[in-house]
Amino acid sequence: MTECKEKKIWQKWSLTLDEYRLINQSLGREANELEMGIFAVMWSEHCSYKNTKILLKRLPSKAPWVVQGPGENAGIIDIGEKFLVVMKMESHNHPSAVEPFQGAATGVGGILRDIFTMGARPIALLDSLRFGDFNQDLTRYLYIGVIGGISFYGNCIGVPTIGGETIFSESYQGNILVNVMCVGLVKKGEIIRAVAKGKDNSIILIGAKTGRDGIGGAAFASEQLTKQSEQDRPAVQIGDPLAGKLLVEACLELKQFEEVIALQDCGAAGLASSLSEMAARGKSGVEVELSRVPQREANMTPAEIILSESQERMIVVVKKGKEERVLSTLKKWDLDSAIIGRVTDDGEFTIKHNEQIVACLPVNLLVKAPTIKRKVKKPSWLSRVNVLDLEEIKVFEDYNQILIDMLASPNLSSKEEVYQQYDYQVQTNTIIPPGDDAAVLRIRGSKKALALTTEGNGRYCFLDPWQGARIAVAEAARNLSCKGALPKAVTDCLNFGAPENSDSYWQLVQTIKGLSEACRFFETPIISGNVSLYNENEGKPIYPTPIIGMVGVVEDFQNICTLEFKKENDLIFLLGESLEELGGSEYLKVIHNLISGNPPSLDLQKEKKIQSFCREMIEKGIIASAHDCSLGGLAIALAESCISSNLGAEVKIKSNIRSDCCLFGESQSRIIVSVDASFSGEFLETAWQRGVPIQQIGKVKGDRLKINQWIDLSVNQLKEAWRGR
Amino acid sequence: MKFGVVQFPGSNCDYDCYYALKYVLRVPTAFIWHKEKDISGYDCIVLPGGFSYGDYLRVGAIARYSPVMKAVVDFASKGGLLIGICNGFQILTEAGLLPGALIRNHCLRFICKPQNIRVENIETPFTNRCQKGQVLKVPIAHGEGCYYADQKTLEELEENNQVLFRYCDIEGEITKAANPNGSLHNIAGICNKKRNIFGLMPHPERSMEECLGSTDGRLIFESIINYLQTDSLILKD
Amino acid sequence: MQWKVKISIKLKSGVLDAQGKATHKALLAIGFQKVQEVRIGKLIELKLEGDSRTEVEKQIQEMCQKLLANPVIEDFVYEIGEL
Amino acid sequence: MQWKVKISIKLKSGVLDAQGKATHKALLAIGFQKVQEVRIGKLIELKLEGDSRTEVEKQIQEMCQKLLANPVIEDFVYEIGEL
Ligand SMILES: Nc1ncnc2c1ncn2[C@@H]1O[C@H](COP(=O)(O)OP(=O)(O)O)[C@@H](O)[C@H]1O
Ligand SMILES: [Mg+2]
Repeated sequence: MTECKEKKIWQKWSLTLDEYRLINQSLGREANELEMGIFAVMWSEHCSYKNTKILLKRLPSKAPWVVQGPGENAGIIDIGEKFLVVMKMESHNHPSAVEPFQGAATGVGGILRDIFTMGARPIALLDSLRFGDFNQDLTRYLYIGVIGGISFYGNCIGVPTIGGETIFSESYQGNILVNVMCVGLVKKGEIIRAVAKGKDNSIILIGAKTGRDGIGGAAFASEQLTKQSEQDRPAVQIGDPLAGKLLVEACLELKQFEEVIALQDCGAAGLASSLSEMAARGKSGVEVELSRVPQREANMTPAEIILSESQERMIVVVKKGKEERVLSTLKKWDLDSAIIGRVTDDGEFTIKHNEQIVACLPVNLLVKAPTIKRKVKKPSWLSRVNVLDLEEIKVFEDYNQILIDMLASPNLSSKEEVYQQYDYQVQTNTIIPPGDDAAVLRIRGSKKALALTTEGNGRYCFLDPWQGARIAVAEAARNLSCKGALPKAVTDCLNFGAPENSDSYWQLVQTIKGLSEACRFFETPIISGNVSLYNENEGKPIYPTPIIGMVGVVEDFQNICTLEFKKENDLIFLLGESLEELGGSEYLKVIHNLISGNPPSLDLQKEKKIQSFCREMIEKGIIASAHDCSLGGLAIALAESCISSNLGAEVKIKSNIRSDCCLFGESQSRIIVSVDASFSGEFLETAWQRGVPIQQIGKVKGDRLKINQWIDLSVNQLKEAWRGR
Repeated sequence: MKFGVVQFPGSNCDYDCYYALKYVLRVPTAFIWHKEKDISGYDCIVLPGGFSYGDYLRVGAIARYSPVMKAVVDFASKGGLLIGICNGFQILTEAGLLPGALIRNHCLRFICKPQNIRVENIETPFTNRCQKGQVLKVPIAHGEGCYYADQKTLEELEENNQVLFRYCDIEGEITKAANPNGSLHNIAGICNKKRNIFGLMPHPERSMEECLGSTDGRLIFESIINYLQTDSLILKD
Repeated sequence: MQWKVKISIKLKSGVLDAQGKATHKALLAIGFQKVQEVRIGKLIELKLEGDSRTEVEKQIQEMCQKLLANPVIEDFVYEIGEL
Repeated sequence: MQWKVKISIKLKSGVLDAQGKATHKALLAIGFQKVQEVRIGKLIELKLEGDSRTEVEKQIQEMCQKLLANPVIEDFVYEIGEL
């Protein structure tokens, strides 16, 4: 078998010479072409995490309430009363760049499977999106396609899409980000794990027939997107949400059967990865007969069958001889199924085709690609972009037009057009719908509720990845606290450039340092996540973009809080302090076209104090509305609270910082709350006792937003600008 | 009294309807599997929202031939109460149980949002607990909710007071701006001549509890319950 | 015998073709100024067994009336070819 | 001159056609046992101005590539007729 050596096929598949040698050495023989192909996919960055494994170990993943950390299909936490919350985020960046509709749709399908694989019913989706320059035609095309795809799949399958982000920046031109998070709910004792155990137990493939779609998709996901990707196009997979829906229901029924040992989805690298991972977790082996795999097309080769990424397929491991009930249940749901193999105890992944052994590989070798350690070096250009001389930035007298322009800008304007395309109410648990800092879902059969949000500011991370990562965690937590929820756990998606690029690698290292620090501090362990590298366009990496998905718990769903002002004469307070900071702000970008300086400072202690005060006051029913100051700063946050309530506000801020910093600076740890005047004494008193910086800045009044002598606009004007476009 | 909620492959508001009836209004309710042929023992059948059969080919088109539908048609032809919500409405029009058709929203997008609808006729099993002209807040979530029928059919519908709900603004005005999908005559829901079959695009089961933002949807189900309990209304022939 | 049938399903002329209109606008916007009208319909291609063209035609008629087209909003035409 | 163009847009062979599959199943279920395959595509009918058939053809090609078809998963064919 010299075929591999001669054709240097491994090179085409992006295995290095070292890896190629290691494979043959470990096998004690020359791998055949099929085997080498399987290694190429399994050892790709996408499947093996070879560049990031060591780094990811540094992230905190433990807490008393963590039931399952990283390593399974999704993470799990215990929120009390026998309820477990399952969650995970995943990227589908490259497929979506090539075919936005199907790429995004199958991204949704994929992350959903990760959740119900664990035996949990999916209850929410969130989508964190990054597009290129808003004014480019290509951007519009991708935007419509991606949102359409998410809407197509998520709506049909009946899982509400309740949050996310939609950010435009030149940095993502040519390499958009599509990160989707899914959250599921399961009762204690009903989790099912993806572990292949028990010699001779049957391996059943269920769901869609296997076709040629998405062959080599995993390898493709880790390649840089170049102009050549047009030729890679048949590599996109097509989603069938109806089949997805039937799979969810069938699997949730199957998990109740005692003869069902394990469930595993077929994701990237298809059967090759799902089967070997299951065997690895079970310290067992598997033997599969490819001719038994139901095929959609004629004459498929063994490689095509084993590596196909056809969607809507799952693996079920069932006790030997007890397959009947499983098969008849699948029939009830009109799903195809076939027994394709069995569990073994030899630690080998044995692949047969028409009775012939075509590949035989040690499971442990397949799932343990050699990790790569790289040198870490801070980019030299950073000190240049970190320079920002405020003296050179013009201060205005009148900010009316500026506020209008800010509200109308792509990143700050209303996202209604996006989330109204998603069914965010199905399952009838959505008690705070999208449009607020975080969405809140009640949990039926309990008083509890879950708050969910995603956060990540690529521009901050570009200027300082450590700080940007800390801020993402703090902001996510703040979003939850503003709704009255206690932050509990995180899932993340790390979107970076090629690790071979030393700048990107440094950014990754710094980001992980920042994430670890902040997540430890807030006691929000990272229980699952995903890494997407090689996000670059023609050699230039995107902004380093870690996306944080966070879940928080409200003990009593009556005690939640929304962002809109509630009534005239309520007093408006600012929790936290506005500092003279403009670096990396939306204001600098939109109004002055500058991306420079340092991101805002962040004092974790202060942040925590303010958040817990806010939660406490919401729980006591003292706070009428709460909204965190994030992108666009105080003025934008005030405007949003006005717009959503149709109420005006009269605001007077005493401050000795520049007017632009005061209005649009993005200082962290700030929350705007409104409080009924009769509670204000108790409110202030408690704040002082807790050492929370607080300032009364005005009251809810009339139908205009007035801020010092700087701003005086009607709520209608604000609304028109914000909804505009 | 017993409600039955039909489950087609791809239905996704089936559980929401079941929950609304069984746990919010506390009336006996059961699921009916799409392969079921016998549906005796029910007083009202609900065709819930979702994407039956993926809504492939045309919304509601394949579901209408689902095995259970023979029994459903039979049930309705004997005067049984039948309500189709969203996808259920689409199935009813495809099955010819209600006139007209539901086509792509004019904006070509799926729309999910709170919506105001005005009660047009209260002399039906589905609206007898409402006030005429009352504005209800009931959310919509659909991509194909634009009601279409030819001129003659529209005239008939209006003449017979078969339009039960229209999209309106908060004041109850029937305006173009308040029409989310381009429906002719702002139609949100209609019934048949006999008044025992009703289809609507908005989701009453999503506005049953205060925490969900509105309880107006209850009025529709409570009307049905009221009708079934009192028999005070007589169906038209 | 094996047959291949192409069925074209179009919206009736009175029914607003929102998709066609939007596509028309999009075409004009990207520079195809000469386009005057766009209508969008469905194309269904079937392969089927049948003893004769008449039998196949009867089947197709029935399929269209029953399922493939909705007579309230759609018209259909078809072409039958031998395989 | 005025032209009428019929564009058929079909999924590439090998690309999963979930709609076609579901429709096929439904046809079998309601008694059309002889149907062997169903594929569903789009039918776009255009009216446009053009000096010559070659010019129109060039335009159509371009429209399909740019907007009407998605080359990743779809193929297109067209027929041009004079009006
Ligand atoms: N792609 C999206 N999908 C769903 N909801 C979205 C999306 N983009 C934005 N939203 C929602 O719009 C609202 C405003 O978004 P954003 O300005 O990013 O909020 P914040 O700054 O508070 O995180 C939020 O409720 C968010 O969940
Ligand atoms: Mg926020």
